[in-house]
Amino acid sequence: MGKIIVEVMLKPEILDPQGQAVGNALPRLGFTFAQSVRQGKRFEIEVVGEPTPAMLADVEKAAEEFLANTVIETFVVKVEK
Amino acid sequence: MGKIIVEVMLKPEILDPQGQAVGNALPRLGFTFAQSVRQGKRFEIEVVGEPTPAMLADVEKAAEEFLANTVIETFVVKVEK
Amino acid sequence: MRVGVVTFPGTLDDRDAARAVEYAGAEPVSLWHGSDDLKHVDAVVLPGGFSYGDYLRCGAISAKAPIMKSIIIAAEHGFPVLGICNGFQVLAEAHLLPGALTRNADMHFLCTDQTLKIENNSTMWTTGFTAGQEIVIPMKNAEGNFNCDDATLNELESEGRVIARYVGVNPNGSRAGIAGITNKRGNVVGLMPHPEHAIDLLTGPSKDGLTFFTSVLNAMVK
Amino acid sequence: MALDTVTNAAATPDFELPFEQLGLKADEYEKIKGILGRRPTGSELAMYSVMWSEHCSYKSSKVHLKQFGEKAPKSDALLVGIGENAGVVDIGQGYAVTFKAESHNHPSFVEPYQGAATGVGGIVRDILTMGARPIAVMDPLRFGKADAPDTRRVLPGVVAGIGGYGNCLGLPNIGGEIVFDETYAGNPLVNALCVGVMRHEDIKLAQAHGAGNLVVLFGAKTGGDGIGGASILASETFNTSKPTKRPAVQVGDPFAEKVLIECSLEIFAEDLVVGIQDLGAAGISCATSELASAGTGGMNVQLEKVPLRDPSLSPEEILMSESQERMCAIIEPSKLARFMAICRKWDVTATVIGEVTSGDRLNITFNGELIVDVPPRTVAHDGPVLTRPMARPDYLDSLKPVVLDVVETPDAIKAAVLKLMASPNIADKSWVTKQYDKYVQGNSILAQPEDSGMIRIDEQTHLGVAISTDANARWSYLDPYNGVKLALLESCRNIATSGAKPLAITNCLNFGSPEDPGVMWTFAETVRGLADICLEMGLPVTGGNVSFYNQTGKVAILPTPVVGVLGVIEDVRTRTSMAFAVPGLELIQLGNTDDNFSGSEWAHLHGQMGDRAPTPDIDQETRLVKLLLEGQSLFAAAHDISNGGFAATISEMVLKSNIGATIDLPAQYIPGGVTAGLFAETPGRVVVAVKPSDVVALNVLAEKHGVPFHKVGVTGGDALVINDATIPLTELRTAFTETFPKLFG
Ligand SMILES: Nc1ncnc2c1ncn2[C@@H]1O[C@H](COP(=O)(O)OP(=O)(O)O)[C@@H](O)[C@H]1O
Ligand SMILES: [Mg+2]
Repeated sequence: MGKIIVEVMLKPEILDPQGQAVGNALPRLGFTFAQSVRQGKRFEIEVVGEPTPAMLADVEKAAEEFLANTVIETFVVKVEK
Repeated sequence: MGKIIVEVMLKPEILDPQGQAVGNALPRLGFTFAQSVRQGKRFEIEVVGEPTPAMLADVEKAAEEFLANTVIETFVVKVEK
Repeated sequence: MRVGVVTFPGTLDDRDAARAVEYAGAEPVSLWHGSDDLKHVDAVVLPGGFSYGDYLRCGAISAKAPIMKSIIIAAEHGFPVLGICNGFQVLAEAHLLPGALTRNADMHFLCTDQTLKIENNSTMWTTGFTAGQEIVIPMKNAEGNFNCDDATLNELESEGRVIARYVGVNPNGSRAGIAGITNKRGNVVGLMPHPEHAIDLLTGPSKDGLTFFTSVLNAMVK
Repeated sequence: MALDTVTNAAATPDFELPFEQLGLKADEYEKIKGILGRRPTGSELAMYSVMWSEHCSYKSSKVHLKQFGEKAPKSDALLVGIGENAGVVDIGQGYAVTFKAESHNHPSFVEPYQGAATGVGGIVRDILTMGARPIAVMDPLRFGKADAPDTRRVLPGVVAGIGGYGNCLGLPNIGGEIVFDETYAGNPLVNALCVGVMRHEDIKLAQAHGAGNLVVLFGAKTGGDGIGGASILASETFNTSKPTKRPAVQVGDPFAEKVLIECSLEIFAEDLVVGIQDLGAAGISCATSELASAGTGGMNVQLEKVPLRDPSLSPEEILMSESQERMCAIIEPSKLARFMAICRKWDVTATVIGEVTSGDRLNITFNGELIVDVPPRTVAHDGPVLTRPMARPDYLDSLKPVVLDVVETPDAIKAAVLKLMASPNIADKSWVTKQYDKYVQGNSILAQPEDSGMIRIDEQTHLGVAISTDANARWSYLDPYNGVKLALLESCRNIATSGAKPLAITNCLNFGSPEDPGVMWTFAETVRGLADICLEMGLPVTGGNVSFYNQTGKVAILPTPVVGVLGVIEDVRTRTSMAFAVPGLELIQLGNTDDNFSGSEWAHLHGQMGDRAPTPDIDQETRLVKLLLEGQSLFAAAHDISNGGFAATISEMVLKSNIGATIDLPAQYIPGGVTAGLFAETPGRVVVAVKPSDVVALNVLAEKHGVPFHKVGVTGGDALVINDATIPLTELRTAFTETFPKLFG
């Protein structure tokens, strides 16, 4: 069983209401470390056997077309070791 | 500016309707690589200067108490290089 | 008797909950999330809505509000608390109730007239019902899918703490069709559907919801 | 970074600004120079270009829309008319109601969820700005063919966006429309209507009065949203540091808007504002210039004080930014402290960015340097007015009459009704409407799928309002002048069928390119028709919206004038639903059927358009409305006949009631026979259910009002029986309900 990770974040210029709300709440809870918070999605995809380059290309395609909304989001595909 | 990442995923024993929906959609779109998909959250936290151990401890605490709901979720804190 | 209705930023059904409290014959008292003052009310309703926009997790940010600190303490001493929809989510996030409310199985927001079976009529909020009674009240949420681990589920079932279950098709994938639960003591109740929207036939599908509010009144005078 | 200041502009008269990229014509640029007596600065050009755009200046439609003023009927109901953010009408008991529709068509095609969501956000702020609490929304929608792949992308996103934003604001969605037609492929129509209520004395206006009063910006921080044009400026003027990437689409923050609503209402309740304006299209440019030009004096603004989400924004971009969830208020200095306290309570960022002056200029500085010095009126109101060429389109000369097989045998009737009820335009819309909260606020008396949405205004007196939105684009295509009249008449009928009295209207006119003479002619005819019928019926037009350029290449959408009618009902407890509760009721059709199938759903299902829209019979429709209101106490149920004809209406009634009916349509008495009796969409008809003991009374009333009265059947059983065709409710329900889930999951 291999694992492929797809991380999806809003583009930096796009408003991130969720991240903002979290960022505003942290100080109220006494946490002062954050300058700013952005919230995104993380997909853990279990695949059969070791991820092949072909498979990764496929995942890239799926991320591009489906997992991320590239009008407002960017994504990275990683193999989890 | 340093960056700390908090990854939050549902515990394996907790049903993940979002991940499931994605997992079911992929084959319909012609993507056959996925055995199973889990969907979680990814927080990008910008901090001033290099993350210190004290700061990381603080982030751990914030994740434990707030960013994750440990009744159903697990989390990892990472420093982004 | 005075029943507090809490308003968090983004709360929507607070005025509706206050209306239901009035219909039931009690005095609604509006409580503000940012204050820890319970204004000497005899019970509290956490109404529905999208507090903090449902951001992070439904109810997660509100669960940390100053008013919740007072409610948690009071609840541990048997003070009656009803969490409706987002209010239920807040109670779960505040760990006054077990489990969590997650995304509906079909991913969609669902607004519908829902049939429920009342399974526990011994809580402070359900004494007015007969055990096994079926009621119809509105349900409207995107994250009403009750979720918990097996141990919690067994505990809830064995202790009869499931107060209401969905009848017919499971509308959102909730474990064991759970629509509402209570704490061990029966003073804290969380319910996904909206009783405050079923208090007259002009604006709701039934009057069944009113009984939750009259129940707590009777529980108090006793 | 070097600023293009006023001094600098005066010193460099020959510097050419990229006005074409900002959508300005050469003569418009010259006009600006004329107004200023010099070339504009980059910031001034930014303001003029957005404010003089089609969207903000109505440059193509102005010459036609003025008919709404010229032909305006006398009405004491109208408290605030066209021109303000939304019109306001008096509904009695000291209550004022405001309602308006907006389009967010193109953004919803680019990014369906966010486009539709921010569309709702925008119209809700318009209503809030009038001083009203928003109490309900509606969403008339148009999409390409239901089974087209792109419709599968657009529709679910749009619906989720409308629900996601509206539900989060706590606004019940009480109605709308969903229509599919291939001309909307690539041009979906996402119109959103919002209605709000206030007391007369609480009406607010967008005016900056009183020298020394403060200009306060409150709500979300300003980001680089919706400023494609200005970015060009920022990079092409003296601005050396190239701006960072600008968002392709805007993301709405419904939570921020919900908090803004509650915060504003608390501010209004304490009467803390002199004037207020929401920030929508053209953002700060629009708010400041409109507030100033509607006021008595001028205005100074210190632009660097605007709180930014993206610090890299240039002044031009700050002026043009369309970031959502922002408002601009004019406040007396003595009331600032209290204003700020309320904003703090709600965690709303509020900043004083300027003050009202005794002068007559709008002066904007950036870090002390003067970058804008204009007469505000010239920006807000003196935009170009075009008289575009118009020509009756040729297609009108090549229309073909509808030719259809007769539907008469039981088998044919059953098959036809099932086919109609399963067709996307008629099929059950609850896959959509289940995603909308219709209960929140606890005052929803009627909501989809009823003929109109109805909201209780006062819990003690039971006063309420009803709203219906309608458009029949195919009739507007066949005959734009009469098409829009028919839409208005249907909307009024919907209102009266529910038991309310039509009071005022709004509109959202969706058309193709105004540069196409055919489209322009159709638009002109539509406005003429709407203005005429409003005068004839004595209904004031409270406002509206025009959306042009809805077309792909040469193909324009069907002309789609959406009309929204607001009605008043003295006691909501007397409202009439489309569902009947018991068997044994008499079913009566009020109004006659004729044999014109043009523009009907039945013809559409057979790939035909037809050749002539029905002729609106305003007199008969008016009498029908009177009858419906006077006979209200007799009706156990009532449902308007429109899309899909009698067959659709009776099917919707029996399914909602879960009680069958036995219908007898005597072919010989109906022009066009049973086929027309079932499927023709002859206007001016309503089906009502009454107790047998009330039939005579209704008949008498119908004669009094001169409205045709036809017994068509009785309620009861578990099937819809039409002549000798038996359609079990279960079968009918399956056909009706399975279409949307099959199409959209
Ligand atoms: N997009 C929508 N949002 C909310 N309600 C809708 C929508 N589309 C249709 N409806 C509701 O479904 C019902 C039937 O729609 P429609 O056939 O357009 O009604 P009518 O023919 O009376 O205009 C109406 O109550 C309408 O308000
Ligand atoms: Mg209708």
